[in-house]
Amino acid sequence: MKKFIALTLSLLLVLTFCAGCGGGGGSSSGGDVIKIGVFEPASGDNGAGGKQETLGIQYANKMQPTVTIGDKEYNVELAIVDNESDNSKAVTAAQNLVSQNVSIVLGSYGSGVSIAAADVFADANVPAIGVTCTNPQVTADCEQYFRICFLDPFQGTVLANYAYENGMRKAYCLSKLGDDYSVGLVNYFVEAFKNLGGEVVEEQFPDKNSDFTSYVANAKKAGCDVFFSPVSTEAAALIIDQAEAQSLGMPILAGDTWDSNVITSAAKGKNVEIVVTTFYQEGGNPDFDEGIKAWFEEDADAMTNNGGNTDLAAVTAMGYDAYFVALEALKAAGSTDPADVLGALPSLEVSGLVCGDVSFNETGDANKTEAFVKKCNTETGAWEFLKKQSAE
Amino acid sequence: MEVRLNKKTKSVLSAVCIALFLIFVYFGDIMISPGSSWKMLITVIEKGSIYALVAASMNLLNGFTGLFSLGQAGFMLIGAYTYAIFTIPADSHDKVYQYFDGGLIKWSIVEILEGKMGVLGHYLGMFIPMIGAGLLVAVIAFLIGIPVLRLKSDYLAIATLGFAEILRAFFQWNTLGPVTNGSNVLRKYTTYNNAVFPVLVSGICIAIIVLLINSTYGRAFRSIRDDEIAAEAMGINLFRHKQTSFIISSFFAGISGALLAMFQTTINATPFNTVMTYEILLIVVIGGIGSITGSIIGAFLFTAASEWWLRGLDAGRWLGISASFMRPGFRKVVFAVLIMLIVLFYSRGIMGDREFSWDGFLTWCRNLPANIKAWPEKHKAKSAARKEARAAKAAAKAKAKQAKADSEARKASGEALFTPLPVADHVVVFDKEGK
Amino acid sequence: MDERKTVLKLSDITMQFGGVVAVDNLNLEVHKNEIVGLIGPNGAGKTTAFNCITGVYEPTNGSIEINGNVVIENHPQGKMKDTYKGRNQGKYTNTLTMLPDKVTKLGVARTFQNIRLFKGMTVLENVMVAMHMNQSESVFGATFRSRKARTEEHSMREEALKLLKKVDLYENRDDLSTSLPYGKQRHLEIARALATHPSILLLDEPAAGMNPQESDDLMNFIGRIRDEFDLSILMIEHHMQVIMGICEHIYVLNYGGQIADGTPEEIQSNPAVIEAYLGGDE
Amino acid sequence: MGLIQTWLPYILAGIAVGGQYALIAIGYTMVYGILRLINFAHGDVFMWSGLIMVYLITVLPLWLSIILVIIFAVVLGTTIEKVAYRPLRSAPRMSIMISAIGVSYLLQNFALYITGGLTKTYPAIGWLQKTVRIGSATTKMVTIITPVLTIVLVVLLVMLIKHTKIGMAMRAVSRDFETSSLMGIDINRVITVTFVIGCALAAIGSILYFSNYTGINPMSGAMPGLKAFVAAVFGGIGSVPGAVVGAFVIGICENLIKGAGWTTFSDAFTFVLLIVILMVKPTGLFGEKDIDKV
Repeated sequence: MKKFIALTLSLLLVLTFCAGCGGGGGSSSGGDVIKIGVFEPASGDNGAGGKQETLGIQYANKMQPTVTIGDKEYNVELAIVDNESDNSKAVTAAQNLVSQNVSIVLGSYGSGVSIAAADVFADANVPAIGVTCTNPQVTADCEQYFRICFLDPFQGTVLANYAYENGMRKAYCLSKLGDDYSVGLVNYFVEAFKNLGGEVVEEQFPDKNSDFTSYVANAKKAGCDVFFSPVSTEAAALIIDQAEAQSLGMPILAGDTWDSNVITSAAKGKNVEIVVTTFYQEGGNPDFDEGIKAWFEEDADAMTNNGGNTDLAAVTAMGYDAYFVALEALKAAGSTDPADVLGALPSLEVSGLVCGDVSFNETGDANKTEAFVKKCNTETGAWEFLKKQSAE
Repeated sequence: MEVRLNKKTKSVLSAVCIALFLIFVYFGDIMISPGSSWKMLITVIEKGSIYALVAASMNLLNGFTGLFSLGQAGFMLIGAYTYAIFTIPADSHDKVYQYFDGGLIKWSIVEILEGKMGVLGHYLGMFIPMIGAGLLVAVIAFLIGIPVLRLKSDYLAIATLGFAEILRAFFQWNTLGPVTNGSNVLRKYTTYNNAVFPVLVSGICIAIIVLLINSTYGRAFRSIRDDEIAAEAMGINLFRHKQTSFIISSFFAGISGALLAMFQTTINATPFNTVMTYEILLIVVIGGIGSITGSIIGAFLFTAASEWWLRGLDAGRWLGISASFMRPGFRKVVFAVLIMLIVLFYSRGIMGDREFSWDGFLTWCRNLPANIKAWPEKHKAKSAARKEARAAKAAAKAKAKQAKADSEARKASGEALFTPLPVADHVVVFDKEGK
Repeated sequence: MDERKTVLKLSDITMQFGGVVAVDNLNLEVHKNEIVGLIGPNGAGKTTAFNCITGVYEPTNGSIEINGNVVIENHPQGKMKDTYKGRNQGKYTNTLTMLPDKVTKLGVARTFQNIRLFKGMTVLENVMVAMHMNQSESVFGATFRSRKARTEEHSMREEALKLLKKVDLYENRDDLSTSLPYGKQRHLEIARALATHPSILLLDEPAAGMNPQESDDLMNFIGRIRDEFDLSILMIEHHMQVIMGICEHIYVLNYGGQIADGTPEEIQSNPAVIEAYLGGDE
Repeated sequence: MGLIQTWLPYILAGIAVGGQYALIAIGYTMVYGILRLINFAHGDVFMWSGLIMVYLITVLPLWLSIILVIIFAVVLGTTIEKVAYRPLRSAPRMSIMISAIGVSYLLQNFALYITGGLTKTYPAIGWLQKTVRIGSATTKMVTIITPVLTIVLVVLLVMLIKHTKIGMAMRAVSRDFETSSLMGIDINRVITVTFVIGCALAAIGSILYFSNYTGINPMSGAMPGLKAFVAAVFGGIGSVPGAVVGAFVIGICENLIKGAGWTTFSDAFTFVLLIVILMVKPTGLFGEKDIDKV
């Protein structure tokens, strides 16, 4: 009897879902609504960063909820899926977006999931704009993938240059096993740093590791001048903590992921020196800064997703920009059809963004020549702008 | 009322159903536009069929041989990598192995055979590394099995889990980078171009598993599951049979790994962790331990629910209900609660240890209206029985309380505390293993 | 004494768990076509002796011969050397062990004290499992239903059905083994053991839980299968009526040690046995 | 001398993390000893204790938070036992293990929902996180406190098991579940007490562990949990001192391996150790041999 109830129930469930999904998808694609897919992690290793990036997109959507394509005004609806920072979930998540008939996709934070999803977008011929995925492989073989940020070879070189110029000669490089972002960036850094004449020690830590004592000790033992670890913010907080506990005694250098309030709050009041390269410098666009902070203040969910305070992360600003790039692309295409949007992207030039103008080269990457170098002020727990650094 | 069809009718029915399904998947994949939400159905069928295969292979071990092994994700990992490594086209090597100078293996089986035999070579080039993946996994399972299969149930579980973790670290090891690409994703390898491919391959593999289970070896496996000691006393070599089951199960796990690699189009070792094994195990449990039909149903339900139907729970709008507590992560909570409910209240899963049969299905269908009609009566009877049981329990409780109060009172009044234990002339000692 | 061939011989079998001697220097012989009883109070070590014979336990000391060949032999080793409490230490020097499935292949089949049928399988399947070891097809052949696999499967089924007819279980062939009434489960266990083509059958309390009528039937049944299958039988039993009724020779154990052996008449009048069962006067 | 100086930081880290594993491992070993169940959810109880601390400390004083965290862990652990394990007591071994995996899945996903997948920073507990110098190494105060506290707690626990009535009951139940129930021991009470002790120690372990490694996310319990279980197997499951020794061995070895540059395999090593011990001495260092009844 029990079994019978269970079976009927599940049958009912199946039917409702099928009907619900089928009907729902069909109706919302018509009318005056246009869908922009947001392909970001809300959980997993990159959950924190993904959420901050999504916040930027949501804020932009709040500021500019409509777009005029041709002569018609459309309401922009965000279709957000969680790719769980997991390559195997990324494919179905991306498929889910595509099946919701989105015109363009934004994301993802973390390069691995973007690479994994690239084929889905390519198959469906839906354009995607990478916001902060810096691995060159994202756009390299995928005509549908564009991006508005700089690339790892560039960032790695910038970081190496910065380190070398500041008299650091031996670098300890720590990446995470199985994480293509950190492994890739370390690779480019090592290449550039060695070319400059530096020396490196490379190590990797396994998934779910939270004990960084030995890595910090290894760096000290090797007598390095700089601790380079462009890993996820989860690990970053733990590394900072151990660096303080063991008096690391050398600056920690990292890439764009570390430009986050997770780092500043972890470093606040600690005796550590942290330098990062990033896309955006707070204060570069005061209107945007104030606006989004005000939004954080009034929207409790947004505040929580930002990590509980109003400090602004570069990825949020990038998310904001990405949304406007998408709108411009839609306008240029004059249609909501993904294929038309894709056609309009390569020649697109967008100015007036908070992180600088965007135009794409032949692989679909943004033409960026400079990165911002920031240092964490451990007394105030805020980022301080150091300089703009180029790859040359 | 029971329905009994003759063998021929059943075969025809099955063949027609299978053919219809394959045709539906084939044309579905071609004709449904990517923007339609029905496309998701095809995706679910693809992924579901791959998970069905790995769940069936796990069921062969856990449900039919009684070996609680948690190494499935590790075996899939090897399968996925083996397939991917040998099918990356030659001119993509530099891009894929960008940090390892184009890698060690600079050719692709698919390309070589395609050059020689055309389209046939293309598919042959896909099948050979896929079977190779299965065989390699089988060899590794053979080696792992030598020490591990001598362990008892939960030690076996934790040891296989451990091996899967070791394998993962091994595949990400930078020194092996020229082959495995270290921590970086493998991509650009040859994949199938229609969803019917994984469905067909999984279907054939599952059919083989079913044939095995119904053979004399399958009977031997089940006897080991039911009672190891009795099976041994019947002349069944425990270790050899466990090993056989372990190797065959791993072979199919390897094949499903290769299929998963094709489905995902990129492969990285990180997701092949314990969580993945647990998910496969939960599929087996939902479907019913000891039922291949159940594993298949479980795989499709699990994939559909987690990747499609419940997604709305994360987005804040689901079945027309919207609420602020439906934020990212809620889907997984609901899902986990559902699974716990199944584990606790329907511990036999959807199918228990029964398999699908046309007779059973048609009988069930025919009796359905009658059962539905009889349901209120039955329900009433059941709830009455439950009420009675509850009342009896309450009465017993009250009685016990009274007895306790009495004894307290007697104790207080200084009566002797000694009450002789009832003398049992036959003490039944249960088996600790719970066999 | 008995001129018939010895099919099973236990010499000085001692089984010690930690400091407890469960079986102490057991010497026992079973001749061809003989029915031998092994009796003794609870905890006397009878089932342990069975487990030593069938290879479930490795005896601490002593040797076991099946059909004239020594197949199991052991002597105290390692830590046991110093803690060994039994006799005849040093008499045996070899170490021969055998797994239960090998013992069964040599023609020694057994039943269990607490019935151990394969719960998830039908009556017929239970019997067919026991024939698995005699089939020769590989796992591939069996899976893909080679001609050999099909003929073997067919003959296995035929033989199993024939066997079930002989033990009156033919009607129940498609029932789940655990759904059978208790007495029939005992019969099925014996049928399953017979399916391995044994020459020696070890029965562990076959009449446990049976009423006098049922045990009478069982007695006849055991006698019948002995003749029909040309068996030698060693049985543990508490029902004196059964033991005295069919056994030709009886061994009595108490606290692991062997206190008497002989014909039923001898045993019935043996004072040591009476004392063991009824307790002596202090 | 130079050698010790180089390796001191690793050994210190190893001892600290070993002590923390030990506190978790006791829960595993005791539950396994009695129920023959790998309580997969134990690592998640540990993670949840950490998480609750993060939330409690924002509103309550430190001492009260610590007490409440321990109470919370105990309540959570015993509830899991009551809801997910007790109804399945007579079910096959595999079902109850699957139930444990299911609970673990639920706890992790619930934590994911509550935290939104973000790593929470563990509150600084005053002097526990103070930096101290030992010889050539600098480390946190908690590194030194952990082994001392662990040893004290374990000694207390062993005394409890050896000398009290409930301890005697626990030993009896772990030796023979059914017989002791026939002897009139209230099995359910013994099991509850076991879970209470195990979870309380896990909660204390979580305070020490997360003071040292200050980030908590839903998966934080998984790895320490598995390692603690391996430690319990290593020491001989069912044996409390064995689990403690095993935990220290694993903690120290793990850090030495990282120090030697084999960082890729620091986790894999734990499992290699597990498999080696199961091959060579399946009962672990201090375990007793189990004899099958036929």
